[in-house]
Amino acid sequence: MVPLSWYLILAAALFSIGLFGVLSRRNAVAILLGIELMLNSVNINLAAFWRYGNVLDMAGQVFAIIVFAVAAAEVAVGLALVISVYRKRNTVIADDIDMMKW
Amino acid sequence: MNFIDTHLLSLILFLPSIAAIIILFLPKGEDKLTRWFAFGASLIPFLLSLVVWFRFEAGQPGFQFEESYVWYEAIGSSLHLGVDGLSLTMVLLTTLLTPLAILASFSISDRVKPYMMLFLFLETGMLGVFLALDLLIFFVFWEVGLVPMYFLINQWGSANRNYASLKFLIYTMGGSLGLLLAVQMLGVLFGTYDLLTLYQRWNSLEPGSLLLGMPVQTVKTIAFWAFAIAFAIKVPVWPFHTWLPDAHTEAPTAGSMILAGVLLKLGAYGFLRLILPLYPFEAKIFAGALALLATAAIVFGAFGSYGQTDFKRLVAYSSVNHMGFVVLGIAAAGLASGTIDANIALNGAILQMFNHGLSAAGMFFLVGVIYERTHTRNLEEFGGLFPLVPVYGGILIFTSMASLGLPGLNGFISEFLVVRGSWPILTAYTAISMLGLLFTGAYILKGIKKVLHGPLNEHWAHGEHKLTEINTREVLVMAPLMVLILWIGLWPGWILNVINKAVGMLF
Amino acid sequence: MDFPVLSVITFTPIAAALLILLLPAQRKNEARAVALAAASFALILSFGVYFNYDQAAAGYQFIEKYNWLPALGISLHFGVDGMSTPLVLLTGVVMFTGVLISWGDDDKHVMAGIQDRPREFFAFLFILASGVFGVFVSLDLFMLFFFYEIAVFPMYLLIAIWGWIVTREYAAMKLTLYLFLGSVVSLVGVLVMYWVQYQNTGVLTFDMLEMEKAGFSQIFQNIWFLPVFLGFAVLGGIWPFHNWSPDGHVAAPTAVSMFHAGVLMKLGAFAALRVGIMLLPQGAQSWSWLIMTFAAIAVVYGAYIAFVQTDFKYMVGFSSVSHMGLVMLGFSTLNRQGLLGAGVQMFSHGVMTALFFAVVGMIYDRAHTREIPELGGMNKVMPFAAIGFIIGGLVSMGMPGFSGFIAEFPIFMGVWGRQWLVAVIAIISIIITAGYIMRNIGQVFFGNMPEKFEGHLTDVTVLDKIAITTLCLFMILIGLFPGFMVPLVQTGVENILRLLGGA
Amino acid sequence: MEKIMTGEQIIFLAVAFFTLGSGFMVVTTRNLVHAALWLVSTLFGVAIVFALLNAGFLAVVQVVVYIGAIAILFIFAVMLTRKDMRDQGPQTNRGWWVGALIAVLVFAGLYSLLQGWNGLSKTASGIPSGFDAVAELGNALVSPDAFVLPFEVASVLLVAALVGAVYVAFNRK
Amino acid sequence: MTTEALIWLIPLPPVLAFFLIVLFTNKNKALSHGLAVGAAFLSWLGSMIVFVRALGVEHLGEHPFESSVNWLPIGDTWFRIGVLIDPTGAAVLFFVSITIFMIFLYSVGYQNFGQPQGGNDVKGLPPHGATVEEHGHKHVVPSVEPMYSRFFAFLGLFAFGMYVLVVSDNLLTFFVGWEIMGLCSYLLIGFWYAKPSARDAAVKAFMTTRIGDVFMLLGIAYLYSATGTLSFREIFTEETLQVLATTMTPVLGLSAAGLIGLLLFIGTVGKSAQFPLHVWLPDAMEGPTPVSAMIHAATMVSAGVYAVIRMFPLITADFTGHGLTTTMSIIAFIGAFTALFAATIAVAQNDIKRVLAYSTISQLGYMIAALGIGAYVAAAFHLITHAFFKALLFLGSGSVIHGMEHGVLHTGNHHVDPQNMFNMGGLRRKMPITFWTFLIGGFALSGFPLITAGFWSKDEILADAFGHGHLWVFGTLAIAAFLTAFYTMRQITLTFLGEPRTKEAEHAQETPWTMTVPLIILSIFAIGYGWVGIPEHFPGLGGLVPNWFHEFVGGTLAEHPEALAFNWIPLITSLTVALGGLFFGWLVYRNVNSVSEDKLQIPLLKNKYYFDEAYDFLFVKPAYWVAETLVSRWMDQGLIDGILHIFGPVTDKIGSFIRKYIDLLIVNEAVGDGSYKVTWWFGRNLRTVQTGRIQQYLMFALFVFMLVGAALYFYFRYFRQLA
Repeated sequence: MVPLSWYLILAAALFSIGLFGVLSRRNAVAILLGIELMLNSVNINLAAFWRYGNVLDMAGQVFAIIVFAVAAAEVAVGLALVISVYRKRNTVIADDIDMMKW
Repeated sequence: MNFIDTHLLSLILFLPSIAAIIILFLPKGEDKLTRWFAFGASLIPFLLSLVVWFRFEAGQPGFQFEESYVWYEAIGSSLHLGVDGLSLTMVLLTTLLTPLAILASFSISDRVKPYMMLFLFLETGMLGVFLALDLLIFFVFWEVGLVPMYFLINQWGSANRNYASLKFLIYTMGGSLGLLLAVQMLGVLFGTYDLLTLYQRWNSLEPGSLLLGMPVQTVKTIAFWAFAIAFAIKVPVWPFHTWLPDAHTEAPTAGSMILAGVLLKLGAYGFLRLILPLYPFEAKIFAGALALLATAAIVFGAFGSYGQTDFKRLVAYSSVNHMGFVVLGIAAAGLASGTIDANIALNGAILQMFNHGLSAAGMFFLVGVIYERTHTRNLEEFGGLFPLVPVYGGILIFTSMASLGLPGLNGFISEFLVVRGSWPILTAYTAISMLGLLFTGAYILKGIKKVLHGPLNEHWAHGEHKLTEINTREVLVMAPLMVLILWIGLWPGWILNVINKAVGMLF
Repeated sequence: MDFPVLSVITFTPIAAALLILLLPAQRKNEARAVALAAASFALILSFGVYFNYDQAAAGYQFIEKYNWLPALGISLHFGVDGMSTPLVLLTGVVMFTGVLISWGDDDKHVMAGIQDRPREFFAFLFILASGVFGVFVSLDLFMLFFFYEIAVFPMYLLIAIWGWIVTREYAAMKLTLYLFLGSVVSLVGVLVMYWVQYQNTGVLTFDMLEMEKAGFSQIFQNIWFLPVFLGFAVLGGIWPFHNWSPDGHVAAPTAVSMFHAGVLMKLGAFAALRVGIMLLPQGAQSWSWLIMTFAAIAVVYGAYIAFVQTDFKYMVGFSSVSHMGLVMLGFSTLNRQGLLGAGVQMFSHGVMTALFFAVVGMIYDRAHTREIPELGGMNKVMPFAAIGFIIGGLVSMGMPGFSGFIAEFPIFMGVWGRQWLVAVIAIISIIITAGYIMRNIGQVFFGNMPEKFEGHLTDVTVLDKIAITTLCLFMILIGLFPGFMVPLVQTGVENILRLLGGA
Repeated sequence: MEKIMTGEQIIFLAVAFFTLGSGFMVVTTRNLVHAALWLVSTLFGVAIVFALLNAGFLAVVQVVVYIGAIAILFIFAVMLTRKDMRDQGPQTNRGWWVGALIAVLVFAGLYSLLQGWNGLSKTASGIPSGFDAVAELGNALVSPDAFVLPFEVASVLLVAALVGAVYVAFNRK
Repeated sequence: MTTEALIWLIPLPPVLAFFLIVLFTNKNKALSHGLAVGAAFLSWLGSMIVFVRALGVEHLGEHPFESSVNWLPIGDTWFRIGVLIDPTGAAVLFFVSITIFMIFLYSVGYQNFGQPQGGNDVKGLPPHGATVEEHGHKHVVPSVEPMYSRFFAFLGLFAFGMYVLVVSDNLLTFFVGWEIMGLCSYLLIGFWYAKPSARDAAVKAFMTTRIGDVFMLLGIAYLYSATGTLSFREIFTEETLQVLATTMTPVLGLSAAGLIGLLLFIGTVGKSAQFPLHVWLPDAMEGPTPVSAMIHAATMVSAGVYAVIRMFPLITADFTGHGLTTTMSIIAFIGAFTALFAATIAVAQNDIKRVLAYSTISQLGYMIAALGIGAYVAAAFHLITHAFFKALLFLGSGSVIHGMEHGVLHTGNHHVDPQNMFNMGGLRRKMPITFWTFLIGGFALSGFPLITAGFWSKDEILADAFGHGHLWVFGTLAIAAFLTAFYTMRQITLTFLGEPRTKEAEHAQETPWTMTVPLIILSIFAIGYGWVGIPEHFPGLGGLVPNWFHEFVGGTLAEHPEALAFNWIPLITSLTVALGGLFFGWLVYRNVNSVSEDKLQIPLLKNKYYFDEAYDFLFVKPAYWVAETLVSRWMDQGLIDGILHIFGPVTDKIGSFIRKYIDLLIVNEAVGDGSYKVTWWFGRNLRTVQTGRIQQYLMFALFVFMLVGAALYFYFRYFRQLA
């Protein structure tokens, strides 16, 4: 049998990879990709805990579902933002998008 | 009628103010109406005070016609009114002079309404001081009197009025700061401002005890000076007198009349009503200093007056000189209170207050009369006016002689009594003050000489400058004063009797 | 009475503010009308409160209590006592007159009153007013603080938007910083009190009456009195935290200056009294010397600075520093006369300084300068304003016969009871005040009018006259008949003395 | 007994490596289109993991929603913003090593936390017979005493996101 | 009517006249002088009645007419004023009333009543005469005084003052009358106020006498406080005087009585123009002549002496009979000195009235000296006789001047001074009545033996001085007497004898009856009044008529002064000095025709020993300096106001200091803007953190998060376990 820890480590690794992507990519779309990875790692955890915990309690799966929904929404909005930004400033390079600078 | 009987004093006190408020609602531009209304209104208090005068029993001790109303009970002060011989005399003087002053200012044509209102308020202010039997009320009216006077000088005065009025106000207020503090202290100590209570409780503090962390004597001494300086400035005693020539000179005629006639008396009255009863001991100790200042006032006042070339300033300084005698008498009384000499001195002082009220008011009015016609007060520009204005000249000489202290006129009686009273007590000072008396003659004669006598200054003889004779209204103003001057000079008994009894009972 | 008068008074302005905001922007006059109606209504109600207060019964009256956040023991607890009733009346009066003099006139060329967006102006002004009312009437510490902040924040906008163009940002920011700093400090204190109260009694409540009953330990009071008192007192313009107020006065538009000096500063003093002295009496006793020192300094210091000001409004501003110093002085004596005087002084100074600023504003609107040397001869064009200012001046120099004397005299008596030396020092201010007041009256109203003004100055409007008259009436009324207000204040004082343990 | 790997474990390891590998490519490859494709493969790996966990429904949803919708969405976005992808500048920003460091640290932290936890070695219990995970899931999602509220919230969120996305990306011309 | 009531009434008519004239009749000349003269007549009548009744009373000294009423309430008692007529009073009243009446009458003529109104006359100047048209040719006649009525009003007031003084029974009302006269002398001397000289003379007179009055007032105050009364009768009781005499004062070792006496005497010095306060009297000649007569003969100056006579018992309270007290010797010295000193000045004066003025001073010195040596009766006697003949002389000189003015008007040469004796001469023919009366007056003044009143009174003084052994007084007075006779004769010679020296003198003419009648009447008294006081033991004449005056007036005193034994020496002396003086005077001046020929025009004497200049330098100028410079400018405006004016700027300085260096600098910067600035500075410098790059934010957040997380982890991991 596969021990729980393997799943968790897998999730952690995937999370870190995603994080690296978020932190280091210049392209906004790429950053979003990294975020997707992280979300997925979370989902792995949820599923794993469902399976290894009380199976009758569906909380794990339910939350995974909800994460899907959130992810979908996030992507939709995120990409929409990217596109509109692209329209306005003609770039998707995160470093160039610094209107928040004071 | 019964109401009037029971509220005589408060009526006398407040009628002028009420009249003033009514004036506020008189139609605009009706100067004539305003003047006459003010005049009539100011006559009522005079009549009432005459009623008081005749109903007053001189022989009976204590205060009469007392009234007391709740005013500021939170700090133990009430509107407590009452008269004795001392205050009654002053009340009579005030209510007499105010109508005359108003009559005298009929020639004012600029902003008559506020002028008359201020005047009536002023009367209330002065009367309040004389009628108050409550220390706080005393102080209140003491200060209130300043305001109308300030504006009378500041608004209707002559060239240098801003300086003069500000000096007058600030100086007097500054002087009464100490008084204010002392009054507060008394209030804190005893929780009441009722004079009659204060008299005995303040004096019944045993000397050894501590007060505010200081020996009672120290406190009393300080308080004494606080009082004394406030009053000394008002009197004014040398060297606090310099506000007076300016204020008098710049004030409108009627203003000077009241200023000299009544306002100065407030200070002297303060000495008599508050200092002597409250600080008999300190009065005895510091009488010497007081007498010194008084003598200085007499002498320097006379010299100062002699040195003026401005007719009005000359008369103003004469006030310093004359009020000096009042203070001298008070000092003597303070030194040897209870003795017959002290009583005589006080009689003299109080009578002198009254007399100076008459003669000084008269003098200022006469100066005003000629100033209104010539628009100059410079003695050098007059000269030989007698043939142009014989009647005026006669009146001027008469009044001057009263102010000079000519026997047979009122001034002499009071000055003699003061001298007589203070001679055995303050011999040296009295002797020195004679120098002042001498120069009183000098400056009076100088005034007459420069104005009436000598070669006629043709400038006033004809043309548009032609000097016109004093008119009926002005004569009417002078008439009561002259009658009283002569009457008191010939038979002072009628008024001195009241004063004398009061003095006998008070001190 | 069943009618919840206090809450009605308190919320009338806010309601009016909302109503005004609902009006379309260009309907200026309607906005003004609504404002005036609301103000008059509040004034009438506050009169009702004033005259229906039962002095015999004393204590807190017209009490209303609604739960607000029971879990934390916060309730909408209203009630007035002898101290706050006059202040409620004061607020009503100032509000009324403030609306009158900022009425504005779109037709005339004279820039009187508020013409730029009066709608928003009145709205903010009324939010402020609600806050002020709230502070005066609430018996719940949290509510008091709540209204306190409500009263403070519109100030920023009112000054920054409608203020004097030159310094308004600076002044508004300064004011806000000061006041919020102060209120933060006192907020900490308040919360600590709340917590300690809970520790002691196990009851979670902000109700001040409860707190009074429970009381705090000596040491706690000694520690926390200063932060609480000073924190509030900043708004009372206590030295050395007074500097926001003259700048604020100067920058603020007339009506706001009136509110500011007339009412807002009382807010600070009142809160300091309510929370600082009444809840922490022992603390007050052990620190009164410090407060007295500050106050005494403020009195003389303010007077001196006012003496040298050439800007009319600055002069008035510093004069109110000096006069608020007297209020603090009265508090610091902690004895009957002193507190009594302070209570009356709060009202008296409120009316007086409101009048001052009103007149100064009228002059500025016409002459477009506040430099005293450049002014002169104003009594020729606006005699009514001149009379008003003169009466105000007499009040401020403590001339007997006016409310100022009635207020200052007992204060000094109180100081005598405590420390005579302070009285001697502080009394200097009176003469200095007389000096600058009289000097400036002489210059501004009776001096020679510069020819640049000749001809094109207009008299004050009828509304202005009404406002001036109203204010003057109060000062004279109290001056002549202290009975009009003193006994009322006295009931409040008795209560405080009881808390101070008959001190 | 000596440890020998079961087939299941082997499968897991394979899937895990596949997933991580393609994930790594996602964040490292230069060409964004490729990155999007690598993402698809990663997602697919995750779907297999779900399957291994007997979460069939999740696996299906993963494939349908993610690969079918999201990934495609990404590719569109890439296309739309393609223009400046032509330049072959560095695809990582100057601070990329910091990111890497942080990522490693995070992994280490998580790993150490896991080490400190005693529930790691527990194994999964068997699935009770007649247990229909999908039906249970359905009930759980819609039953008022379970997760109907979060479910609704999520749906609201979706709608909001939809509207928002349209609004933001809507081209006003 | 009882005598007392009558006495009360005596002073009233003149004062009533005064008021009536001032208030009503001053437009009508006839009515005015009618009132005045009538009033004078009434008072005279009353005085006569009183006098006669007084004669009828035995021992009037012990039981004088007196009555008094309450006046001032003092403490529990009243100060009473009233009237008192004792022998001295009666005698004085007698001559006062007569002279006053005469002078009133005389004034009518002197002020040219009935003459036309002068065309260019102005009020305040002597009339210049009027041009009238008489049968054809114009000529100038004297014109009536423009202020005719006023003159009589003043005279009336003056008379009132004098009567009050005479009849009053106490020092206070005495002083009242005294001062009223002072005022009137001021008004009358300055009657022609438009003349600067007259104006200044008036002020000078008033001020100089006031110096004395001030001291007198002190004396009164002292006396009052010492005895508690001012009534003569109460003061002059044995015990009171005893007390006063025994109580000592720090001043000069004088007794109270002495000091009071001295103070009162200074009053007299002023009033009676004794040295050193004599300077005002000659200048007082600026007034119309009747005024001079009034002031210098009849009343005011006599009042001074009368005061001393009244106070005689007090002054001599500690006088044991031999060895004068300090006070008395001072009085005696001043009197004697003045007598001589004034006489020396008189000889060098050319103004007819000034001569008389100085002779008055000198004669008053006589009386004062007499009183100083205790010759009470003699002094009173000389006072009265002198009053008569000096009034006579003044009126006579007035008549002369009037005549001369007539001449001046006739010639129209107004540069001729009608008062300068060197412009006269030979007037005896032009104006005989004036001449004879003046001669009588002059002889009386010189003490022409036996027939003139002056002889008897003067002789008595000399006799007293000699008899009581005050030889230096005696000597001085003798010399003075000689000089008196000398300058009197000089005056007569220059004025009446010889030939007219000017055309004006030729055209002088006799004056109207209103002026001559008084001269005649007075001259009768000037002769006759001497006979009532002839000493018993006088050889020949003694005892023909009883020495009534001595009996009567002496009765005033408590102990009756005994009559002196007769002695030849003083008699011889007085004879020689009188006759010798007259003779020399005639001898020297009988043919002196111009000032230049006069040997006695010594500047020192002409300029009255430069007293005016000296006083001006010593007192007047310093007074002005003190008043204008010291007090007004330096002390009041400089010092006191200076100090006051400091306050404003000081307040300003303090205020601006506080504002600048404390309020703005410390309070504002430190507490106010300071805090704001600090905040701002931090924000400014921290803002670089805000790159606006999401990823950096994120990194930062995570970094911190991990740190915190790690910290928490290890905390819970280890420390919790230890706990």
